Amino acid sequence: MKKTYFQPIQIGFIFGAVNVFLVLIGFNAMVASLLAKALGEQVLTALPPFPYLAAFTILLGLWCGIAAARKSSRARIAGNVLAGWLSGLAAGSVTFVFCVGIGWLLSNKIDIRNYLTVLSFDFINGVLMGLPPLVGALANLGILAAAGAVGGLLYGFIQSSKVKQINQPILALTCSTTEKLKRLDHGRRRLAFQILGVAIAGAVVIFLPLNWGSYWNYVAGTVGLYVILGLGLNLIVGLSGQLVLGYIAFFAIGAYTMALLNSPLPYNLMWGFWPALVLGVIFAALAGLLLGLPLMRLRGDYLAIVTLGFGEIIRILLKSDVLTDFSGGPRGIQNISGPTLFGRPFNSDIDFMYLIAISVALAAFVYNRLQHSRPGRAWLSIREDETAARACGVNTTRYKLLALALGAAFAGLAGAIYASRNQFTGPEEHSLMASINVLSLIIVGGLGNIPGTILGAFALKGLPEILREFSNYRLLTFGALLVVMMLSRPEGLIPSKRPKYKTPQEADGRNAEEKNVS
Amino acid sequence: MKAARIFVVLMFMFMMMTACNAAPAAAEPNSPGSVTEVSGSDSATTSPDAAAGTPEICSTDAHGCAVFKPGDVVKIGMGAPMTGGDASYGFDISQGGTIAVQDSGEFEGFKFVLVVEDDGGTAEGGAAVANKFASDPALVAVAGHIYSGATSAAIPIYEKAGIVMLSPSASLPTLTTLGSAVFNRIVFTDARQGPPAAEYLFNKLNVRKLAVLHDGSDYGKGLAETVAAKFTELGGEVVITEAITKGETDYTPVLSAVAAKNPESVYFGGYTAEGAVIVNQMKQTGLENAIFFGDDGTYGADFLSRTGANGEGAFATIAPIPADSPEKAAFDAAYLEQFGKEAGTLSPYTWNGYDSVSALIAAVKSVAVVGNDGNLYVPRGALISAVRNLTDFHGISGTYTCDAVGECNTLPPTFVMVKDGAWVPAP
Amino acid sequence: MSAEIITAHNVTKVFGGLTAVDEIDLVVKEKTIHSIIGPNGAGKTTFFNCLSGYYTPENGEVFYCGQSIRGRGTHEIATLGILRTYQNIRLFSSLTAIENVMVGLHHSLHETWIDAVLHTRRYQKDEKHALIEASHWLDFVGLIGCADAVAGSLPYGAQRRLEIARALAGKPRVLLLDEPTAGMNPQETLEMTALIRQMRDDFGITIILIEHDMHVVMEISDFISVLDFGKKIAEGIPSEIQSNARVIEAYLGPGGAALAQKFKRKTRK
Amino acid sequence: MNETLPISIARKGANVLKYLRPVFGAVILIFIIYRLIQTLLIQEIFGPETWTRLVIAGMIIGSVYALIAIGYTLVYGILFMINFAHGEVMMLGAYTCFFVFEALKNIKVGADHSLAFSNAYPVISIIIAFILGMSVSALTGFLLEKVAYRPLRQAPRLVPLISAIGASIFLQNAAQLLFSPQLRDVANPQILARGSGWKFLINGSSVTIPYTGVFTFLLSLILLVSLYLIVQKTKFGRAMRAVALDKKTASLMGIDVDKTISLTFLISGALAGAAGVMWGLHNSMVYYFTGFVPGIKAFTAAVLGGIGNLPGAMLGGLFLGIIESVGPAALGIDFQLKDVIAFLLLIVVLTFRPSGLLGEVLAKEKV
Repeated sequence: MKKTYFQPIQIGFIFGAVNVFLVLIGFNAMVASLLAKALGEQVLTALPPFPYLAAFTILLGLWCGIAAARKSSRARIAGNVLAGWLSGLAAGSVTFVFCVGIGWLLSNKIDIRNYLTVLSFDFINGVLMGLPPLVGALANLGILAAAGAVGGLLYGFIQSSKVKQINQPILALTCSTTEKLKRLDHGRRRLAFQILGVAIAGAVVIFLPLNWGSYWNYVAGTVGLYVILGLGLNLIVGLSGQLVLGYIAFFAIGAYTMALLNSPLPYNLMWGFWPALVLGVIFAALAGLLLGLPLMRLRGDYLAIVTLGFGEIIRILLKSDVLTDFSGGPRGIQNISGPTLFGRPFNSDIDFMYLIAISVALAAFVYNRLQHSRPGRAWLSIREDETAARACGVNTTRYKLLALALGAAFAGLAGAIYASRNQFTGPEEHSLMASINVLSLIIVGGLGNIPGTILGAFALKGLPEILREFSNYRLLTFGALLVVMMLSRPEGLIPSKRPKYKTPQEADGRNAEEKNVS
Repeated sequence: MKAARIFVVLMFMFMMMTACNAAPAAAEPNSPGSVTEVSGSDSATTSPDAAAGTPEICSTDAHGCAVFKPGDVVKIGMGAPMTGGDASYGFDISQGGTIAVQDSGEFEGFKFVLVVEDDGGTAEGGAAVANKFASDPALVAVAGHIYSGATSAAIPIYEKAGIVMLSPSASLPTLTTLGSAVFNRIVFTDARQGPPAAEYLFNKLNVRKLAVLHDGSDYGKGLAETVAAKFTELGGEVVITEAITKGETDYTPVLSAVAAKNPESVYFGGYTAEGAVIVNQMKQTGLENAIFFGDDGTYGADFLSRTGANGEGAFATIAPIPADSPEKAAFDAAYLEQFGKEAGTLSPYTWNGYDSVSALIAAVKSVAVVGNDGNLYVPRGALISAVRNLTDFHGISGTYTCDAVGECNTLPPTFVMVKDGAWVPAP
Repeated sequence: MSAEIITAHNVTKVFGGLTAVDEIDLVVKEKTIHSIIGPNGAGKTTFFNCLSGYYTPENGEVFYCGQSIRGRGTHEIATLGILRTYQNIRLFSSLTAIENVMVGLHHSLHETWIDAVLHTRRYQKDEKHALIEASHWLDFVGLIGCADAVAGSLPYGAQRRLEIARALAGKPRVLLLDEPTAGMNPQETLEMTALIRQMRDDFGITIILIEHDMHVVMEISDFISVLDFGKKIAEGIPSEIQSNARVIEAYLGPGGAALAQKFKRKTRK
Repeated sequence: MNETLPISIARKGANVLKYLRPVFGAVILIFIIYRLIQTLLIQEIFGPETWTRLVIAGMIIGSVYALIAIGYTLVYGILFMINFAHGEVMMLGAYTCFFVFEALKNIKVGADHSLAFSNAYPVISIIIAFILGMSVSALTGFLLEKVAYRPLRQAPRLVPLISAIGASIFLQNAAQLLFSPQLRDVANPQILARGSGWKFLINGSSVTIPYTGVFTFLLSLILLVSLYLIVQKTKFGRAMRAVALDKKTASLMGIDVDKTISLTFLISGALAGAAGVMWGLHNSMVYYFTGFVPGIKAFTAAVLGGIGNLPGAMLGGLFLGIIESVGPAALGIDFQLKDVIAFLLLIVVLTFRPSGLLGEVLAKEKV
């Protein structure tokens, strides 16, 4: 009995705290102006009109109510409403105290923006919706409480059977289709999906670049490059289980190879794009070998930190005075010439989009084939249990090196394209944060599989671009999303599955697939 | 089952892409002679009937016109690092720009707005932002980018789109030597203040043994190099050249090494944060008697607050500022009022931000024409040349005259020093 | 009498102060089942590790077909045909059963990563061969039904058999089994003993066995060596070992003769 | 039977790798020694005063690293996870320090209400700063574990790492948006003003040992010792070690695993907080990125000393700090490359001692 009241209130307090935090970083103003834009109003000032600010509070209240109602799962709608209302009230009371505080600041004309940077007077005024402090605070309280109750009500409705009935037909439809697909036998089903997949991919790759403008071409291109990087790192981390943190160093090597061979400064070599591309890949692979040779004894986080060090070393050296004549130091290397194809320049955003699409396809192809082969199995065995792998006759050192070199080669490819697309590369492009991004994307996507890597690349490179509307809050939101993604899908968005083999015995009719339950 | 998952992922990609695609305009607005009309505030459609009231200039202009219906806003873009380690520069400069927009008011009833996008200061971000701006037909000019890396990657894209740039702070020398038509800058570059600083050190202060430090950024490094070169050319001796790691707060090791060479003066190319630390730590590392000589990056109010007594007798070179003009005072007041901080506490480029934006808006006003259909026409090609031909534009941090390659801050520097806890003109 | 395939010549392994394996001489004849028994901590597993190259003995040599394999990497020795299973099963637990066996086949395949990428004929050949071989071995240990089951999800007995299948896939001439029947119920134990015999009879594999279950040992061993505190205290055919006083003492402590009598009678039945 | 032998028993040249590592190490060591001789004996660029200054600076920065590294190693030892957000926790401590002194500066005391509290009672105000800073950071660490890590305890090892990275990004940006990206100057008490310390002369030029530096060093030493005692001697310490070795068994033995882990995060957070306040006092500059680089360095230090090993973390920290400050001078290399030297050294150390200087202690890592 006590709990039934206690829990919603607890949730309410959490939401209240969150609300205060969001207000303190001005998040509400941002959301409000987004709403205003969405409703077609021009917002030229930093602060949108009061109704929108109120709308933000209402949304938060709704969410709070729904959350509370879900937690204390009641059968009857009244119960849900009560829970929602309680939580809203709690959240409101926290906000109330806060509002009284800032209201006091406002009425005494105390400016603390030097410490809490958003609390300008008209912002406070906005939070209080233009009302005198106490009234404004009460208004906030009221709004939150009401919204909470409404949220509870909504949840109650969702729970009640009506909505389910609406869902029925859809469910039925999906089920039936999946059933149909299931009824197709393995090979045919696979084929059907592959055809569909290829068709869609073709549509995406061929038509979109032409007609969605340079910006989205650029973003998609970046995503593509990170897919290549992700696949490369997946060879190392996902398959052979070596945690490498300085991966971007190989990317840098590829980029700088391209830059040095194809820019007027410092050497004016101008070898052309394609040879530089090949060399970039080769150099990156060699770097992988050289790094690997002394370190193959290290495992887990020791390898991680050493490779991290390697990455930093490369970056600092490229930036340092020592190598300035060679690498341009902090200035990097500018106007790198783009590729040419059959004599005509091949460097518009669309051309690059195609180039990258092809490279991604190539990378995925190679990765996929390596995955299901003797080396692939050897890597997996190393990841699982190095000692046992060695006892099975796997030369672990050699295969770890192979993984590192191949992974590095992927990075080299991506780097070379990257440099010539931006026509610029500098040391700060290859900071630790970039390595971390690549690692995050393969884990967010799901370690060791191609679709996961693609999805992860979208999540990590596409999302921040889509979050541009959030202006200064995009990285904040991004960080939060990263945590949430991990909490909700620890195995990654698309967990890996083991391939199924068709043993000869199965061919003899003894169908193994049914018997085992994996 | 893998194939299925691939399929799902591709579907997801497709939907996501198309969804995003819907938001900004896809048109490449600026093919020569074309007329792109802005409907609403940020989506463009080329419509023939708009050609009715089109003034002559648009058909002749190299990049065509941006067209604004009454009630539309004219956008000035700014690509700046708003996240990551250097966000303070982005915040500061964009805030300066915001005030500039407010001050420069309307033009024939058309409002201006500053659109700030986060480029993180990197080439990747710079190119992304540049592409975003390039695909927005309502955007006529870019005050930026802030960091040279981002700028390098952005220039070719604006070049193609015919959008004029006026960077408040990108100081990399080679930016203007690559023959870009659209890129200009009002930042006070290495080439401008380096050699004079060296001469001042050698002749006025009679320094013969100079230690040169820089913060490893392209700005500081370039500056240090020019100074060192000039100083040796004058016959002085550069006893040691060291680079420090930006963003750290303990440089005693470097300074100890410098002290061992006992120089008469330490020249530092970099910003206030590191400069102040160096000045303070010079006092504990046996460099008590060496003169600290900084640049426009180390000049500023917070240099004084950070160094206190240690800062006495420090020098700096700065762009010739019209000695606290009323405009400047007004700006500082407005900045403090709006953002709750003294101007220049976040970065030394506040005033440059203001100037570049107001200069751009002035240029737009000078070339824009209102067609007899009441629409506003901004010929992009004309705008580009207008900015390049900027002459004697009186900003609050200098008087700007752009030369043939787009260097707009070409006056010799003035020298200042700290005396009794205040910056005063040096003798 | 068939040739010696493994000859250990006063092999010694020391951990810190403790001498785990102390100057052990051991001769294993080809195509025999040679059991190594002894109370816990007698150094049996350590000795195995010396044979399989996981440890390099401080002292002494191990000869394989008359040639020293001292200081060879584990994977080299494995490729030479000495394979092993572990006391605590070490499968690649998130791989499927058949994949485990395919890893076991590793060194009998020759495809390189280039073959894998280009799908050369060698790749096709090898993969086909691998699939057939692997499923054959799975069939042999009676696991073909769970070819695509994730190894970690298999029941205990099945995991043991899978581990053996993995080892067999490596074309062993010598197979080191470390307590293969540990923790099995009588039924499974019987199957396992049968399996071990079969391996020796059908494929002519020399089997070195560490085992605690005396029934199993006495039943299948051709030859038994007894270790205690790292030293070899007895050697011989089962009947000799049963009557050996030192062995009985080692196991039952001093004066366990009565028990020994029972022991004899039971085995005679 | 020998004719049936596989031919491959004749060794192929596969074991080049075996000799490669020593060779690699030897080359680097020889280079280092060569440079040392060059700079120390032949050229004699720097006098003793310079060396003293370098060592002092190194020990100070090193002890800050050590303070953070201890927190890292504590968490790692229990969860085998790299708490990437640890640097940010420290940053919050530094901010707290800033705010405390801002507040105390504005509290006027004394006869004519002109004297700032922080100058009137420096010791008290510093103690206040520490108490608040440590508690803020401890709380942050605690919440971090509760929200971002606890649900992932069963997940694969890399997942909590990514969650930690996300948290770190979030905290950085939150601090930036709350307190503005401005670089803040901590209003130190007068006695700790910049450049104040014990001065003494070494052949003719004065060398300063900053009070804050000594304070930092002692503090890290004290905290290390007390923590070591906690882990080794107390009941809680025993619980910690048990959890580190095997959570399931520990819980069977009636140890509340969740509570233990939460407590560990509290402690490591508090340590980070102390480091942050020290940072504020000693460098007297704070901004939202303050935590990032020290965090990475501290983690390096922890690994260098042997992950999970408290004295190792301390040693690693000092080692790293001193190498960073003395290394470039000793090898006659640009100071810009100090990190290169540090990381190269890390590589050399780990190639010869694959589990750090003092080796792992709490438990062996699971890969």
